[in-house]
Amino acid sequence: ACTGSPDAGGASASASAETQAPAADTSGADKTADEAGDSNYKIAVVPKLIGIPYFTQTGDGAKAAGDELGVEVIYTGPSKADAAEQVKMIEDLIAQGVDAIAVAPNDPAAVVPALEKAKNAGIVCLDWDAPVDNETLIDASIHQIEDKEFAEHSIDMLVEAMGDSGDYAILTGSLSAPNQNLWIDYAKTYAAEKYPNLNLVTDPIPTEEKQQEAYSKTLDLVKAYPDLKGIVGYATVCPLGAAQAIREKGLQDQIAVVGTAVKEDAQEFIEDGSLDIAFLWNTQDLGALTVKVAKYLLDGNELSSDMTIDGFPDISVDGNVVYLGPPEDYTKDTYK
Amino acid sequence: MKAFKTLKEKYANELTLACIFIAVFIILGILAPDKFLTAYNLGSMMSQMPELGLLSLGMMAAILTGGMNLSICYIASLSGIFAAYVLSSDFAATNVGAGIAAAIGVAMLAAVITGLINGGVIAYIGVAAMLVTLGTMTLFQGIATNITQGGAISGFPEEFMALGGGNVLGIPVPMLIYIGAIIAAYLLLERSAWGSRVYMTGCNETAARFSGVNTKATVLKVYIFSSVMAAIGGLIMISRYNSARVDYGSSYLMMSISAVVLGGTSIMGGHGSVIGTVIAVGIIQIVTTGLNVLGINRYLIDIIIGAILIGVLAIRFLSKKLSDRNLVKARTVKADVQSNTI
Amino acid sequence: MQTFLEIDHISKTFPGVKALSDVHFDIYPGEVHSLVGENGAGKSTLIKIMSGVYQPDEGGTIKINGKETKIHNAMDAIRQGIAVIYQDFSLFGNLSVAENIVINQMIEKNRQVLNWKEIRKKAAEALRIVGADISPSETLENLSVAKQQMVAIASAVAQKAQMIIMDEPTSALSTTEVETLYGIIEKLKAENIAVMFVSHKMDELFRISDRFTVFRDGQYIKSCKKEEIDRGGLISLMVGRKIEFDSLANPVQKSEVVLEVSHLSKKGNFKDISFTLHKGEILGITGLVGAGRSEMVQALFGLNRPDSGTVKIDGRETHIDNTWGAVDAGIGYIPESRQTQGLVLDKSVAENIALPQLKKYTGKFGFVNRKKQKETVGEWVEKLDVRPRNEELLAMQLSGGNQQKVVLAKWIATDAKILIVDEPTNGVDVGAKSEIHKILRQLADRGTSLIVISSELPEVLAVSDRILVMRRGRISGEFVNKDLTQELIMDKAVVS
Amino acid sequence: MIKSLVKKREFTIFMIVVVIAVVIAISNSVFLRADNIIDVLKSNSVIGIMALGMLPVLISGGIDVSVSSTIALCAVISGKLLTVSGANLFAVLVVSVAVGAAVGLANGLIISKLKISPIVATLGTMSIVLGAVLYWTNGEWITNLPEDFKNFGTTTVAGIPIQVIIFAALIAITALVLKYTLVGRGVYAIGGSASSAVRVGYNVNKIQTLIYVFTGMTVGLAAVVHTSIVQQVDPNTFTGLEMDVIACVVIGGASTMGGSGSVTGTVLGVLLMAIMKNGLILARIPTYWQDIVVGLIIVVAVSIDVLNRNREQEKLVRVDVEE
Ligand SMILES: Nc1ncnc2c1ncn2[C@@H]1O[C@H](COP(=O)(O)OP(=O)(O)OP(=O)(O)O)[C@@H](O)[C@H]1O
Ligand SMILES: Nc1ncnc2c1ncn2[C@@H]1O[C@H](COP(=O)(O)OP(=O)(O)OP(=O)(O)O)[C@@H](O)[C@H]1O
Ligand SMILES: [Mg+2]
Ligand SMILES: [Mg+2]
Repeated sequence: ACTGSPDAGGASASASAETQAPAADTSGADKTADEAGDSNYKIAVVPKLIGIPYFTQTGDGAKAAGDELGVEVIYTGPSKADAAEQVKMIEDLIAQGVDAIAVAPNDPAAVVPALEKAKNAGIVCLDWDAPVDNETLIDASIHQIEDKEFAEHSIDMLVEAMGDSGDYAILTGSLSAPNQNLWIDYAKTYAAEKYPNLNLVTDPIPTEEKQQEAYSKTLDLVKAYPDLKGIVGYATVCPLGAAQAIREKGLQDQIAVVGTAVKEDAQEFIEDGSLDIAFLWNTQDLGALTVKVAKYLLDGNELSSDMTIDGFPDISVDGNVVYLGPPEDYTKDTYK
Repeated sequence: MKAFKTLKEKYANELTLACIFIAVFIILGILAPDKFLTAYNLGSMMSQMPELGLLSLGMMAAILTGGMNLSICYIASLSGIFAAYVLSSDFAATNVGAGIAAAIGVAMLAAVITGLINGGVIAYIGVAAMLVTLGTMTLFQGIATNITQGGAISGFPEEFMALGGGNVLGIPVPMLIYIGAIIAAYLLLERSAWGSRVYMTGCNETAARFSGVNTKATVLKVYIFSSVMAAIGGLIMISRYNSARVDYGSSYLMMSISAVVLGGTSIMGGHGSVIGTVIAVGIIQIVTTGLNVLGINRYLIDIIIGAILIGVLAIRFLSKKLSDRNLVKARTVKADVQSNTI
Repeated sequence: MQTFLEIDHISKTFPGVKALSDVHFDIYPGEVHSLVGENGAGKSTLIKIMSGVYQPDEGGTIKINGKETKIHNAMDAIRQGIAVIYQDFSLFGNLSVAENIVINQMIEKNRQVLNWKEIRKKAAEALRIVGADISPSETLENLSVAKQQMVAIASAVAQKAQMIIMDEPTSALSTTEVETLYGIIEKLKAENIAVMFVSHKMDELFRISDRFTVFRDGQYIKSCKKEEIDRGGLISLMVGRKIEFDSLANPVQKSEVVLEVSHLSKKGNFKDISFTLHKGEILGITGLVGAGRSEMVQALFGLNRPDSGTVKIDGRETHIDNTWGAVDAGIGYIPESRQTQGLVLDKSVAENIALPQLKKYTGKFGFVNRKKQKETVGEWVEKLDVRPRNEELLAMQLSGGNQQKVVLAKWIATDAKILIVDEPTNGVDVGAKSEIHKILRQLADRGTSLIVISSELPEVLAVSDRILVMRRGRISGEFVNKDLTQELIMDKAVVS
Repeated sequence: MIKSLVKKREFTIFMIVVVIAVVIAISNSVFLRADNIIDVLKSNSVIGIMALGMLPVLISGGIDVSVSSTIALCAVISGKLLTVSGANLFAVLVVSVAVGAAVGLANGLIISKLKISPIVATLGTMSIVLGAVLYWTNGEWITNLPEDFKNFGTTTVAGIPIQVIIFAALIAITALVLKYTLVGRGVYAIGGSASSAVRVGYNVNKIQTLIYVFTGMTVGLAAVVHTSIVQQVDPNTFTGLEMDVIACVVIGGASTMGGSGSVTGTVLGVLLMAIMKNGLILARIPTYWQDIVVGLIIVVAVSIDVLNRNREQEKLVRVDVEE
């Protein structure tokens, strides 16, 4: 049993969706009941880690939404992308007595026991940026985008930049980053069947989430694989580091670089052609949507495919999953 | 009275730490009685502490010999991963008890092997511990990444969750395991013959060897001990996070070293106490949790921890200096009295 | 005539120990003034005060050339013209011999940029003066204890000081080096340099000193000219009682052979060593420093693996390739360097004594019986009269001689059946020395077989039943200790 | 001549570097191409510079784990200076080095005056400084550095990148200081025996403080060099860097117990790590095996080094035996 008393544990463990759901909205209900009048909830938004641009921006979005809705948003996370640290933060947040916790899990399974504690404490649980692998536990799951779709999009962009045949390599933040691994798997299979002439030269190259590493690894790559025609990077530092190496070697025309990057950071490289296409969902929106859905649930509402969140016209809902919408592509035109 | 006084001298450092611990605890209690002092929070702190605690005990043993174990975090995750493979196997699914037992066995086996690698190269080849474990840190990480392909292993039998999440008489199981480990560590390091060999070897390896101490075996065992502590920590982690991954607890390395030195263990080896380390871990735990609960910015917490580290050691140094001076003063006075009477 | 240095009412208190109380000392240029006293009398402490390593308690004055001064740190002392040869050398094992010799001059002259050619030249010169053949470029830690001592001497002499303090400079040396040292001291006197000399060896004290000052338990007892006093008088001043030196040799042939070494060789260490050791016998091994005695016995103790030859214990051939193996085989070794090999300096006397025989105090679950340990240790501290008699003190806080007693205690306590003792009274005071000799003899009478290495011929003659002489790694002579003279032995020891 | 070379402590590690280099070169000739070697040197100049700064610390028996935080601080400050105030390169360099020196001074004083063991002191400053940096910047990158600075970053002299030249210059300086100055020898003396160093008249506290100030200054320099390569400042990018740096120095033969260590060795250590990283991809070793390979090479390399040294010690003649 994962929780205080075995029976409670048993319940939460064997809980089916039905027994779970009422639990969820009653808890939501009491909240609204006893906090009637001042609906200022405490919503905790926990990123994988703090202090990197991507999660700083999602944080800005979340806080902005908080001000807009008049709820208190606590945006805090570990200073390293370490599941252990993250679980501790969640446990401490429960102690702090928040009304909702939205977590971007460093590991889909690791946070489950902690979230079960949260559930038992009557806290509304959401995940965002990456899914927690326990639907019964999660009241709402905010996906920036459908992973498979995103992975396939990245390959399409690569092909658009390098053509549909030739050698390409993959850069990733770290070999143990779950959602990047997920994308890479989808991408590899998709590329294999849709573009048979694409040739992945080696396993994904890890870059310790550091632009410096992406830069020097790319320098090595282009020498190790002289026929390399494309590089796709799946962490926001990768395309930038790669582009920088390409620019330095003056290979803009031989080698195409695409990948996920924050709009502002990508600008200079895209403008000088060393980075061909960057794509990412709107990071602020992701944070904002998370907070707004949390509030929506705290107010006692149920998720439904016809629900509306103001400011987010084109969200789609499927079960307890809320999709932010298609990613934005950044090309030369973007910065015109 | 006298006994108490000698006790006070002997454990001056531990007493200081204990006072700090209590002081911090009280302050936090006053600042956030409704959050910090809740049964829930105390419970969650008790289930959080063992991870760092066990790694710190393992680190301490290595540091006692004048060494260091930089690979300790990856020993924890590697043994956790091996255990996870057993736990997620069909075998464990069908017959749970045996599965869990096997998993623990496998983790311990991994611990012994990693310990033999570290200890063997350090003791029998004579390479500086820092260097060896620097290498094995990368090596073990590499192995863990390789066999998991960077992914997570999950799907353990419910019963295994008890290890990290269960309670006995309201005390979290991890805490109970931790207490057991503390007692074991105390008996082994501070009461057993091997323990005193460890301390003496840590102070002066040559003299120990010239005294017929099998310093090689002594050091080898230290690194096995270190690995075992790490592995227990690893088991608790995978149970708490009901999955295993290479980077679990990777942020504990510097923290465990800090805890050990904060606990009064000399980095040159040969001096330090289990209880000191334990209290130091406690201090770090309540400070981080307390400030988290108060909603203090994560970075400020890092700053505060750093400040505590330096502050405590500064106090330790200054107070020692002071007490020495007083001792000398007392002596001089006494001496004068005598010379007058003569 | 004007004293070079004059000290009055100086006291020094350490946490736990009052090392000096209200002592007086003065020395004239061109004088050799010996400071004598038992172990722990406070000699080294006074020296460290003169050289700025320790600060004395308040009150008390230090005058140099008549002017009152304070010596805040080593630099002050060096600037005031005081050079020191410390009891524990205070050299740098990781640096070259040359650098060890010249470094303090460089600092004194505050030469920020170094000229290595010059440094090597100076060092070679200094080594020549002290007549030591050591390569200036050798790394110090590769040198023998004895050679390190010569380096320390060379460094002090090279300093061109007005006063040189020598704290037991001969304890690691043997006859020939000692003679050269005496020569150096004569030269220094001629150059009107004051020499403060500390030693426990009576004959050398009376040979070179002009004046004595006696300390006892940190108190100033008396100063007097050499002419005014004889050995007995000096000793009783130091110890406060009489001490008799009768030979303890007992050269009757013993039957039972416990140790038989045949044709033991190791390249660059020793060659073709063969000898036997009988039950209850004391076998003395002497020779010039560098003869390889320690290397040889260290081979018996598993510290130094021989290339060829056999070792039989109780008739059974035994291979000993590590120290714990040696201990199991019933062999104990008391090394010559107590600072690094003999003791764990920053652990308590008790822990040090207990270390080699922890097994004895260990129950079947591997836990140490503290009470039993404390008792036994207490006994030995008592028996060997370690002062101060407090087994909780750190070994570091003991005086040189008392440290040596602790090393002895820890090995005697193991009741090994073969005990190898390398320079056992190195730096031990007269009183203690005769006690140690008695203890060694008692051990032999109780059936322990001892090998005693000593560079001090009087000592070898005093304790040994048989005497081996080593020269350049080989055994060059063997004597039964009956009507032997130092000359007979030296003749075999020196390289012809 | 050759003999004395072989005797040198660094010889083993040198041979290991050579062997690995040969292996890589065989598996991929690109390795020996000038542009590759230059790339390797350039991208490792930062670690190299910091390793040279770490060397005296280790020789003196200390350690400084705060360098990774200090370089973050220096990089952020130089970045802000460059973008916000558009200060010129030289001013930025001076400020960055000064900031590094300040942190070093703090370390030095804590260690020498409060007698807090180096690893503790620097662990403390490590988390304080990094905490402060991230609290201040919130991890925000500093991009869009001024053009002239970017140009500086890509400057080459006779085809050699400016960063490599700075590294080389520092090698020379460090070597000279350690061998030919009183302070330099003091560093070794303190490492050999601090108490003896006091007795021969060294001002040990002062030298210790200087050592950490020097380290801080090299870190300040490294910060600017790093920024000039990456052309952007990411405060988070330096975490764990201290280990890489220390690894290079100790693999280069510096003892963590103090007393030994040399510039030659350190440079070899840097090269070993550098060509391994570079070679892994050139030799097309699958990524999931790279850490394993690196780990094994480190352990094996240092073991061989030690075994050789032990053999030397055994062979050492202690007594001139009469044959
Ligand atoms: N660092 C220290 N801390 C505490 N006590 C000390 C320290 N150094 C010396 N003592 C004590 O001071 C006293 C004098 O020591 P000192 O070394 O001066 O004796 P000594 O005359 O040199 O003896 P020996 O002839 O054996 O060298 C001894 O009782 C010793 O225990
Ligand atoms: N390279 C070395 N490393 C460690 N110890 C050494 C080394 N060289 C010599 N020694 C030690 O120094 C001493 C050297 O012995 P030495 O050359 O003085 O001959 P000896 O006959 O043992 O001299 P002594 O009269 O000092 O016993 C021995 O104790 C030896 O163990
Ligand atoms: Mg003395
Ligand atoms: Mg010897």
